[in-house]
Amino acid sequence: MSNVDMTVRIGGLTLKNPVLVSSGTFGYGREFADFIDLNKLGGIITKAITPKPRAGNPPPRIIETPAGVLNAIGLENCGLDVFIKDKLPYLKDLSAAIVVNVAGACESDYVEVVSSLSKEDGVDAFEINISCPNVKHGGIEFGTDAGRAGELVANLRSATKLPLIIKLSPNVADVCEIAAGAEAAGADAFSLVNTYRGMAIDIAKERPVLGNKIGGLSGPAIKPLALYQVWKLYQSVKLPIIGMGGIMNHIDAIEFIYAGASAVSVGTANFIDPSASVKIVDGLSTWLAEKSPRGFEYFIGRAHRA
Amino acid sequence: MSNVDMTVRIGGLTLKNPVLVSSGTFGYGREFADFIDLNKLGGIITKAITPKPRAGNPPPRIIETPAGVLNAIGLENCGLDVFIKDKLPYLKDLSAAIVVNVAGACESDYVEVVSSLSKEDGVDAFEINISCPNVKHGGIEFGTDAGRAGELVANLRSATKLPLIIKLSPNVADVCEIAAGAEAAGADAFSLVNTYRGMAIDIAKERPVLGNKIGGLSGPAIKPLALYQVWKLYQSVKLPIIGMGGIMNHIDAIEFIYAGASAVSVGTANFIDPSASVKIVDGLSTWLAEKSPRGFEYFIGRAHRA
Amino acid sequence: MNTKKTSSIARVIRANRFAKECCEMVLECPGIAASAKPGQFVQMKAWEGFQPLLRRPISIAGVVDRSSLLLWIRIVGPGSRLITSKLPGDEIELIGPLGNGFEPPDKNEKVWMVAGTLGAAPLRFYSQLYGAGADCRFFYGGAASCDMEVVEDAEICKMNVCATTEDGSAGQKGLVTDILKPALDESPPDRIITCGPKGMMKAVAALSAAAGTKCDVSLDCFMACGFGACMGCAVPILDDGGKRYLHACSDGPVFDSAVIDWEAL
Amino acid sequence: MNTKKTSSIARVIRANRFAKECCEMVLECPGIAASAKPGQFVQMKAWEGFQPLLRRPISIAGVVDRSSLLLWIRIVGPGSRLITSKLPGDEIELIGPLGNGFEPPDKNEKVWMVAGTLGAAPLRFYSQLYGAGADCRFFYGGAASCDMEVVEDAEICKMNVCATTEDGSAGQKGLVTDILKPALDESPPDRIITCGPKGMMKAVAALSAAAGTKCDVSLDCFMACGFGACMGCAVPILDDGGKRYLHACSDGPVFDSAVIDWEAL
Ligand SMILES: Cc1cc2nc3c(=O)[nH]c(=O)nc-3n(C[C@H](O)[C@H](O)[C@H](O)COP(=O)(O)OP(=O)(O)OC[C@H]3O[C@@H](n4cnc5c(N)ncnc54)[C@H](O)[C@@H]3O)c2cc1C
Ligand SMILES: Cc1cc2nc3c(=O)[nH]c(=O)nc-3n(C[C@H](O)[C@H](O)[C@H](O)COP(=O)(O)OP(=O)(O)OC[C@H]3O[C@@H](n4cnc5c(N)ncnc54)[C@H](O)[C@@H]3O)c2cc1C
Ligand SMILES: Cc1cc2nc3c(=O)[nH]c(=O)nc-3n(C[C@H](O)[C@H](O)[C@H](O)COP(=O)(O)O)c2cc1C
Ligand SMILES: Cc1cc2nc3c(=O)[nH]c(=O)nc-3n(C[C@H](O)[C@H](O)[C@H](O)COP(=O)(O)O)c2cc1C
Ligand code: FES
Ligand code: FES
Repeated sequence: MSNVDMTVRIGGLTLKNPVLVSSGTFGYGREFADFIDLNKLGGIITKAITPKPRAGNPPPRIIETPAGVLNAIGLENCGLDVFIKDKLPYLKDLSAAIVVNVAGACESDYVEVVSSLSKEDGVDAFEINISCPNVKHGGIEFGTDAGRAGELVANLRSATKLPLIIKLSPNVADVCEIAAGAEAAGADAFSLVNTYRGMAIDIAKERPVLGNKIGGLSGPAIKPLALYQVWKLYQSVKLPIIGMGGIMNHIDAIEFIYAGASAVSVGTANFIDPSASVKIVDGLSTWLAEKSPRGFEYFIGRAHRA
Repeated sequence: MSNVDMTVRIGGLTLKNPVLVSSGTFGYGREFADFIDLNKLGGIITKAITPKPRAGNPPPRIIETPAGVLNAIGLENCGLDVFIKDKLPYLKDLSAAIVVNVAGACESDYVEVVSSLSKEDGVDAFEINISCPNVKHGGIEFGTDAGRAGELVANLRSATKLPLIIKLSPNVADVCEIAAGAEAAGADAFSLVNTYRGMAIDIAKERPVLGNKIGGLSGPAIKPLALYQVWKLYQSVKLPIIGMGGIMNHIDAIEFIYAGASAVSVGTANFIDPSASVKIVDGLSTWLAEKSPRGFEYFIGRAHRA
Repeated sequence: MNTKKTSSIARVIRANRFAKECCEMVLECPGIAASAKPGQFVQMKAWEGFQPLLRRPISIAGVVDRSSLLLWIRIVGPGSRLITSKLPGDEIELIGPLGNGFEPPDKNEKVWMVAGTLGAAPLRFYSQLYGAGADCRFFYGGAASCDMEVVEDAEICKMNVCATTEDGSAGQKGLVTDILKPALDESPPDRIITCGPKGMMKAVAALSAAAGTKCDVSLDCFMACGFGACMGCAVPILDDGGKRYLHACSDGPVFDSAVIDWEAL
Repeated sequence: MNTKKTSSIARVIRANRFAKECCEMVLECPGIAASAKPGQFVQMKAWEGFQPLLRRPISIAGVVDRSSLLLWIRIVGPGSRLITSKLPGDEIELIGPLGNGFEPPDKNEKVWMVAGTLGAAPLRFYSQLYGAGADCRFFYGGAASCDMEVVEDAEICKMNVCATTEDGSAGQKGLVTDILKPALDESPPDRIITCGPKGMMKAVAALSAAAGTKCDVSLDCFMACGFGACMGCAVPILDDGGKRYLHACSDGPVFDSAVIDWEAL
């Protein structure tokens, strides 16, 4: 691996390289410590944290589809207190940026998590999940309404000085509208995409396969769709974008960067190869070394110039 | 193949079996005549017809993605006059229902095609394409605005007595809103999904792969998403639904029927196996024979009852 | 889970078909072989690309020559077909050892085993590692005589085997619980460990509960990551305080059958 | 296109590696073999499932024993790898014959051929079917000496072959157009038929146009259906009336080079 500078700034957040791992696909980080050196990552985005622990949805929660994974975890998480007590101490000692994904059923849930964690050492930024398709009140009502998204962001803005990354839902007619609301209200960056709503039916049982009936699709199947969303958002906002959706290798990551992402996040790929994220860091680093003397920034949104 | 009754009514349209072939994936029908007996199909949906011939988008127009196909044909078609003169005479002699897919840049385009073809022999229904993602004015502005969709349908309603099947775009926050507008305005049925907006980037050329930059995703990759759209629409409208999106075999077709489709349409699968549609007819027929004495109707939307 | 999990490339040493659509594989993988415990599993990938997308979990059925893993795999779909199509010399990607595994027997603890077809795999490993002998009863249920090759395995043969087949083509005709019940009625052991189809394990758990015998089950449920990162493999737990789930890959796959909410599973 | 297209299952008779990463295959397929014309192609699928999703177009390089197809396939990605991994006795799904094919030579028409590596395939078939002999000039461009196996083919050897390689490791060093140009300057034929990389064909078309020689090119472009149903394989055509496209699979793959809008291709 070559020693190029891949530092990138996402709002107020500085990443030593543009590769993060996606919320819900990387547990609380430590689960991957046996497999990879977590300090090689640009950042770790935690599983969604809610004020209280959540049990999540009934099984089955996850199934395979052609080149995709359909999940309906239902925001199962340990809750704010356990996160602070048991998970954060470990994460805080890592050199990877720690981004806490925040979800809630109502505005005060988000505010509670964000303000509590802003007082803790070790959190570098928040990813505000207004796009979970798998729970009734998982924030997606904020993610599909520009006005409510703006209000939520404004409230969170006054609750923290840390960077607010707004995670957008692709399950909308126009992601840019929602983004505009959030941008005006003081967001620092966007991440997208969250999963696409989907389902599967068990024809023997004559019912949906997932316990929750409906789930969210991720993985290579959605890569063309996710890339388009990043491309489109890049044309409409000034804020930096963290791109994700089906990134399996560094070539996919470069596609997202060319589409307009300042950083990428690796999700489903972590299940298939626990070291996928680190391989992508290495792949990008080699790629960038070959492109020298051009620096990383040069390539962000490059495909728009063609 | 067993001899079960698979007749199904879609609005005023009677199909001898619930299997159609999707617009844009089956040319003008005749292209498949060497491979299959077209009379075995429930219906044939033609390539989109516009008043004037359209050249379509610059190449490349079609690429593969994981378990999917990304296309940006750009509504290339022979235009109304050539269709009437060269294509319809052949189609008219088939026993499969002939559904003409209609597209346009403005309302009058749609009205022109629908009223002209209503005077011709051989057209059994129209599929109104308000969901083409691949041309600037391909009707998607109607497909993403409930008011405009309603107006368009009302106008077409007065232009024809033939069944109007409204083809919905999945590139919206809520397909049901658009459908409600069309239902109120006199639509007879819905078909969905059209393709999902997506793209791919050629990292060597540093530009989008498709000549049109953006395309629409079809194939197995989108099946979970399409199934969800049909499921959701079934809960909100009374009109019959033609389900499509990634149907490759009769099992997939049954999933759509359980989700709420009264008929299914086979698209991308035609490219991979020109006899896919007929195999699905046979597969459904065998399946239904095994379910006897229950008739086909019993299974439509079955998974909602679980 | 105290053993370090590793990601390895294992070389196929042996791959033989047995029973009906089953394959016995021996994979050279010293790291995992050295630390694996009975009941633990590996996540396998033996293909390029996305078809299928996820790795496949397979129980460790034993360790061969201290450095290799023995696996028993039934071909049920694309993943198991691709894995079992590998030939000696080919390589397979593995992560493991994963999961908690079965508790070793306490001194003098009397442990019985109940297996449904390839559910015998982790129990075989238990016998191999902890030296179950002729005083250990091994109840086995298969569908037909072709499933009997499992109980011809040398490690399993050492135990006191009672077998049934559903069609009666070998062993006693019926379900494994048909022979387990009278045995339990007569003199229950300290613990039962079981692995097999869900319905079977549920029935075994009920019989054990009725007999007052502790019963540990090894659950098979769909997994994405295999090591606690995705929360995909939820196992519903009986809890007064409402719904609660554990995770098959990290809290299990072995659970005390008494904590499982079998109705919701 | 007047030949009926069929969907067939072809049995592999032979599959031999040659040149660099190329495979010569003979597939038993009497229906297509009986009606195929040089320049026509088949759409092939030699895998289950969706990886890759679409069939792959391959030119017919000849007919063997009247009932089999000869194909020359370069391994460039997953589709060609899976097709060429088939062994004698295996089956491959085919549809064909597809496309228009090259016009047969008129009586006394002097036709030259210009090929880039496996672009030689349809030209070989042309020679086989229409009996091009030593008076037919065959210009060939390869990258390196390993590409020379193509011109060792018995059918191609019958012609008057001039070969180049880019690295000069065999034949003359340079591009095929370097030898075509002086030959055209000396005495142009009635027609050139060519198949190879786009850049090469574009250059050949330009040289032919300059020499006033008709030039038919066989275009390689990405295809979905292969028989005119998807409009995916658009070929931009020079037309005063604005943009216009033909379709490589049904109007082509053979086109008069003069009608093609090479800049937009
Ligand atoms: C802890 C554990 C240990 C296992 N040990 C063994 C073993 O020793 N021998 C053996 O033959 N099988 C074992 N299995 C089951 C094995 O994982 C599945 O049979 C295999 O994954 C099926 O994959 P497939 O692609 O061949 O079939 P598919 O067509 O994908 O599936 C066939 C069936 O297997 C189920 N399945 C598919 N993928 C998974 C998955 N990732 N996790 C769980 N179930 C899945 C499906 O729900 C379906 O019912 C074990 C499963 C678990 C969870
Ligand atoms: C009419 C025609 C005749 C051909 N004849 C031959 C032949 O005789 N021998 C031979 O080796 N090759 C031939 N090709 C090219 C061959 O189709 C591609 O090399 C093959 O499809 C690549 O598939 P892949 O999965 O191996 O590689 P991929 O990884 O899919 O692609 C590698 C390259 O091939 C191109 N390609 C992929 N799929 C297609 C497709 N469906 N159509 C066209 N290009 C594609 C891609 O754009 C890419 O540049 C022909 C193509 C056409 C259109
Ligand atoms: C099992 C699973 C759980 C997820 N949980 C969350 C979550 O808690 N919060 C969130 O914002 N996104 C969650 N996601 C979405 C991912 O973070 C990511 O946006 C999505 O999977 C697309 O990326 P991918 O295709 O690389 O996986 C989850 C995805 C998966 C597959
Ligand atoms: C190459 C191609 C061309 C298409 N052209 C049209 C069209 O002209 N009109 C239309 O309504 N839909 C068109 N579609 C969309 C299909 O009719 C169908 O809605 C979509 O492909 C999803 O189904 P599938 O996944 O089975 O292909 C086209 C799709 C493809 C792949
Ligand atoms: S499979 Fe991912 S948590 Fe168990
Ligand atoms: S490949 Fe479909 S029209 Fe040519």
